[in-house]
Amino acid sequence: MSTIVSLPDQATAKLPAKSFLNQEYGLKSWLLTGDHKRIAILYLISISFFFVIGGVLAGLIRLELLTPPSDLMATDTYNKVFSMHGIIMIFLFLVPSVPATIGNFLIPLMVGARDLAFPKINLLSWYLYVAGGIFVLSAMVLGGVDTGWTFTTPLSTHYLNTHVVTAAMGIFLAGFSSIFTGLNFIVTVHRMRCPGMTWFRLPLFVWGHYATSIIMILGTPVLAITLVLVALERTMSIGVFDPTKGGDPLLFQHLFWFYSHPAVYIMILPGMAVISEVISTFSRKRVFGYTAVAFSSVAIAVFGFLVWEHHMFIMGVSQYSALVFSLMTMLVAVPSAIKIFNWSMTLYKGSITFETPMLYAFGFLGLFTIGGLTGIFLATLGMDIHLTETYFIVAHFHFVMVGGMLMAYLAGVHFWWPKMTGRMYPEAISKTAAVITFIGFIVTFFPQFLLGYLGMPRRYAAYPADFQVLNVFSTAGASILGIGYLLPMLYLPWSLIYGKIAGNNPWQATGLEWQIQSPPLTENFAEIPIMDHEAYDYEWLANKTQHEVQTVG
Amino acid sequence: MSHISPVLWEFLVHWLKNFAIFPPEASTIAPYADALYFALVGMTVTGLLLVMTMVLVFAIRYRQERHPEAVQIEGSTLLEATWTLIPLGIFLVFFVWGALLYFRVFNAPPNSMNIYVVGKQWMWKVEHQGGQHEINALHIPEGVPIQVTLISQDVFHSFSIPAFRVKREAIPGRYTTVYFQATTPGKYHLFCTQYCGTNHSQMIGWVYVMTPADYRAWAAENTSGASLAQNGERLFASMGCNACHSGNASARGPNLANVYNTRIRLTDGSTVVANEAYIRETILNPSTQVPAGYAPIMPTYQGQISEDGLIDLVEYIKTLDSNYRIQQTLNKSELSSAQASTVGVGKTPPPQGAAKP
Amino acid sequence: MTEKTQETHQDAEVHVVKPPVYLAIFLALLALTALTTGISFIDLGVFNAVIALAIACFKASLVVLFFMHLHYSSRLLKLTVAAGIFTFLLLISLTMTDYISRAWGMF
Amino acid sequence: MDSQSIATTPEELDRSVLPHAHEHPAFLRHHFEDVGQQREAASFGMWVFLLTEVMFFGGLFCAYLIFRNWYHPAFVAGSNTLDITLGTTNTAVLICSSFTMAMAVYSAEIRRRGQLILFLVLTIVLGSAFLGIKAVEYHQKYVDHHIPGLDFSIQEFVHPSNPKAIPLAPDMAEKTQLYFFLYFAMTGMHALHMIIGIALLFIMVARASKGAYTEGHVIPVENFGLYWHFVDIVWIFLFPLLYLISRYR
Ligand code: HEA
Ligand code: HEA
Ligand code: HEC
Ligand code: CUA
Ligand SMILES: [Cu+2]
Repeated sequence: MSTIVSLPDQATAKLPAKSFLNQEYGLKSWLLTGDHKRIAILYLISISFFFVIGGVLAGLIRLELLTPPSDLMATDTYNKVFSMHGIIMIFLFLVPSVPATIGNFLIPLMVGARDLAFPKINLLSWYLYVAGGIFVLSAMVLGGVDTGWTFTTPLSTHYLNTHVVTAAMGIFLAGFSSIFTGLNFIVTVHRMRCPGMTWFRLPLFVWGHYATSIIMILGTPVLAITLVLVALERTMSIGVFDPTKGGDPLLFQHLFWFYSHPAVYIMILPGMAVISEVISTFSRKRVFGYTAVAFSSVAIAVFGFLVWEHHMFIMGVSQYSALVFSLMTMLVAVPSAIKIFNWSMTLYKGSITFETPMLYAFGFLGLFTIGGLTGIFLATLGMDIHLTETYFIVAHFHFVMVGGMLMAYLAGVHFWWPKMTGRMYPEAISKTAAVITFIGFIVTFFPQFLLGYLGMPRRYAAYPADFQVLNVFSTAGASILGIGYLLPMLYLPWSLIYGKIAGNNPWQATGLEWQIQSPPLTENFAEIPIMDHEAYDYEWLANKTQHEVQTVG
Repeated sequence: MSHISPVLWEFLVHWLKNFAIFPPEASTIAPYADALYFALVGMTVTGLLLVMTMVLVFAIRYRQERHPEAVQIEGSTLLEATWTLIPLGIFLVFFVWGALLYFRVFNAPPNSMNIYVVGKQWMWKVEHQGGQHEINALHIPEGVPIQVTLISQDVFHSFSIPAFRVKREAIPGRYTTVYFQATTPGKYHLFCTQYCGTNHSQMIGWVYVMTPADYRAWAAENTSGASLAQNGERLFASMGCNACHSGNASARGPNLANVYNTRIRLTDGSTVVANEAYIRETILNPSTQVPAGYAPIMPTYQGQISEDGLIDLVEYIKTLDSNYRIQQTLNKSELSSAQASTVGVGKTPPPQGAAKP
Repeated sequence: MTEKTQETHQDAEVHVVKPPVYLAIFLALLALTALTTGISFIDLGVFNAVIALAIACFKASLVVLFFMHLHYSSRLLKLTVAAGIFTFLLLISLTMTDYISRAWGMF
Repeated sequence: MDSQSIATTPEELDRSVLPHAHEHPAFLRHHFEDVGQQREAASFGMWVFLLTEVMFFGGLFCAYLIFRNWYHPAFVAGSNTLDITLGTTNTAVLICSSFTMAMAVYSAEIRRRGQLILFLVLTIVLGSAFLGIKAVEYHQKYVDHHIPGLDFSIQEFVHPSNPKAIPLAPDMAEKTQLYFFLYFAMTGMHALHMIIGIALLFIMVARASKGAYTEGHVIPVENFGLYWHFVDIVWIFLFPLLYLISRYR
């Protein structure tokens, strides 16, 4: 039987009369909402705000690095700029990016529930995020922090007089926001699935978020207590992390990275979750090796807890322990490889089209592969000695975080934009933006690998002149990249008013969320659906649409 | 070409002169590191090409115009196993390879010459055995295995010489070591790569690799007149250490002669090798490791001796290799400076396992 | 008197633990507290720590199993608790791989 | 209904009945299908939250373990300054409060309002007693200058007033600061949880007196019980670690 899906012509689509967007009006109806879809939108707006701030800071970093001396700003200003860039981008942008916006919006829809398990906690989580953001912003406005995003002790505890505690408080709050998001997801996935929705009928998007949530609830509290200790140590001049008082600075590193390594998987798993959906949809094909992809998410989450020490290889940890952690790091890289290969195989014998989300997804595949494989460089003990703390690392993590997760985030935003707003984004310009982003990205961050191998240290406001040429490339690339990111920020709001009406299922995708109206009703489903087929079942969809066409026609 | 504006031309020339894409290879470690690097680059390129070919070929062959109806495929256990095991195998090869290199860099051969480096916000203080002190510069002879023993006076710093492909963190409160052997005379970058506060980017300097002859000349010219051990000897007297560690049978503290690098039995029954770390630690926190048979009466010197002073003391105690009375050694402390300056090269006893587990 | 909600959802059966069970556990906890305090006055070398922690674990298990009803709860909840303990042990043990194999005694 | 008839358009929607067809208790939130689902979700959610609490305290336990091994004599000496009578009493008090809390849950389950309120109030009393005793202990530490960062004094450890105690070398005695810092961090964090718990208990008593939990909606009481018992468990570990281990050695 054919799996070609044909839906009624999009041109005839109408915006639904009633949806979660027009259910209620007024600021209050948004700020006190329990609706996961509205909270997702609140998150979307707030993280975009922080992304712009982080992006402007990135622009300042690149401008400063255009020339070797620290001429644009003083060194301590530069230090504050990259610290705030890191803190904002990681804790206020990338960690909540996909889960708190797209995930929040979609997980109930995908498991067939009316809302997340705890709507009020979901709202609380947004408020915590905002409070955290306000703390970080006030730290910035009051004069900034210059610890780097890693808060290395004893520098952060005894040698700086900037607003470390304020920023730490902000991260503490944002951390609890992410704990609550994770908690909500886990409970929802376990307890709110609709009848017939077995674990292996869940879309891979849900699996990815499930794995993410595990890390969120188990890792984040350790960061929280660590930051509390840092704050106490600063205010009371205690010495848990200070060797002159008998403490151990490496203990901080252990506790910090116990969270922050798994956190990098918080920052990639949701992106991978998006990619599964996008690739399947635009090749009209079930994801190759569904179970392998699903389990590799969980494997990444679990193994992710076993490798944190690879950030400390030259910091004086025991060499035997370094061996153990290097080995574990090699193991944790394998599930990512499995995913990449499965996605590539999904294309095989598909029926592929190249809409914007798919372009971003292709970008993800290439850039994440580079970023991930350069992670192997760093996991290789002897190589890490030379590469650590250089621009090689900066390039590595921008490849996985910006080239990987940010691309996936943009793919996701474009992919579900019609579902969230009921309108299409403009296709041609968005494709251009995707291509610009890709080119800009390569020009910005590829030279940094070379810089890193040359030995240029990270977090340098001034650098020897030998490194200039590559830095100029990088800055030039960042300008292109900035345009690439600016475009969606312009045309997406534009499309809210002028975009084409999307209709229920513009991509002819199989997910439950596409079978309901867009934008959805406040209660999501008129009646709780019953799941009677696997995820990505295009036969089912073709069947259903035929049936629909008949009844309509 | 002639139409290019002169300003732009200047600019381009300046650029191209400053264009480097590969660091010089100037130590015995560098070729090993580069070999590993190129192998890894090879892996990345292969992996990337593999993925890109799959994606591009499929994207072109199975685009909707050519292939309007997708063929649904469940998956394949065989393929899953392939792309689990092959990357795993490759990664494991790199794990072993990298581990070998790591142990090579961090464990110096026994005949290395030891140089102390103290990091502080924001400079590197280098102390050679012969009493040469340098700031933000390191002069070393080529072809001699060198072990740098690092410590920080305040926050984490990181001692990085890209041309040698080595780097090691200087940690407050603890010695770490790194080993290299320079191969080509020249001038190389020395960086602090661990973020350490405001002037982190100014904590840079140069490594000068010299021929052994040049190095000897430099060392003779630049010595401060007293070797580290001699400074330590003075400090030993002025801090009152010899009041208890006089070497007499009646002394309240243990005799320190020949203590270095021996196994010490502690009161709690465990044993410990008296390496640099141990000596430093007993001076600062004497009661954490009390040798069997002694009461923990030694006062702590935490906060009274700088890291440089500690290094001097450690060096002094290391050289106490016979059982003579300490008072006597104090009398003959006026060694000639020329003698002192040669102490360094290849003659010091191997500093065993300052960072060994 | 057992309140039984008549819903259809899977394993939603609510087990009401009876006061005698609570009382027994309560008394056991008090007794164990007395025991552990008593033992701490006897010098047993390393076993002081071992015994104290063993008793603490036992007490904690009693609380979790009966006061917190885990004994009567679904597999999922048991698994959740196991996951928590597991990750906690990971944090401790993997950090210890560093501390134990660093230079003798002192870091 | 099969999945092909998921309402896709507003027209279809109008045909389907939006309000739930059958009667539900008032406390059932709209997005749950039935009471059972809500109950399971709530208790599972609570357990997951407790997981994060485990990891939260986990960081402190990890630090404690490491420094205890490094500075064993200091930790022994520090531990010996704690009042074991108060500590044991407090443990007993907390266990009692756990028991009354368990009974409160039971009372809610069998729908006895008066009994529920009684047990909740008892829990408040016992919890406050715990905090009171803790305050006495903290005050003692203040008097002894054993609060790190607050003109801490090592006098007691270098020249112990108790002739049986072994004096520490000054450098080791300094390390008792670490012990006391961890002592205050851990018990303080624990006390903070107790304070939050007691505040919640007051709210629950107020609502219980209006009959909130005895109409079948026992989830809040049950979940609070889980929280309270968890706090008890933390103390069950803190007590031996801080007070008991190698007490007299
Ligand atoms: C989204 C975030 C993210 C992700 C997903 C990763 C993924 C990985 N990272 Fe990265 N990492 C960071 C973010 C991330 N990292 C950050 C922010 C830092 C710096 C922190 C700081 O200091 O500020 C960092 C630092 C960092 C270090 C520390 C370097 C140092 O400080 O010295 C190490 C070391 O091991 C490392 C390793 C890895 C590895 C092995 C992976 C693996 O998970 C990657 C797995 C993926 C693949 C391997 C690609 C897919 C594979 C294939 C397609 C197979 C190819 C085919 C063949 C081999 C035939 N990373
Ligand atoms: C999600 C995470 C994330 C993201 C998206 C980015 C995005 C970018 N980052 Fe960042 N970066 C980090 C996370 C991230 N970074 C972290 C964690 C660090 C380490 C910090 C530390 O060391 O502590 C770091 C450090 C870091 C450095 C190293 C600083 C140093 O070590 O000295 C550099 C240098 O080039 C850099 C550059 C960039 C650039 C060019 C982008 C670009 O992709 C950004 C492009 C986006 C925009 C430009 C915004 C969109 C455009 C507009 C809103 C228009 C207006 C723009 C302008 C006026 C310029 N980043
Ligand atoms: C009050 C007497 C006294 C003074 C002063 C003193 N020590 Fe000691 N030292 C001791 C005693 C007693 C021990 C053994 C017990 C211990 O480690 O506390 C010891 C142990 C040592 C050890 C370890 C020796 C071994 O065999 O393990 C070293 C090294 C040492 N001292 C160096 C020094 C130095 C350097 C100074 C001066 C800066 C110094 N001491 C000052 C009494 C003293
Ligand atoms: Cu010292 Cu950076
Ligand atoms: Cu990592």
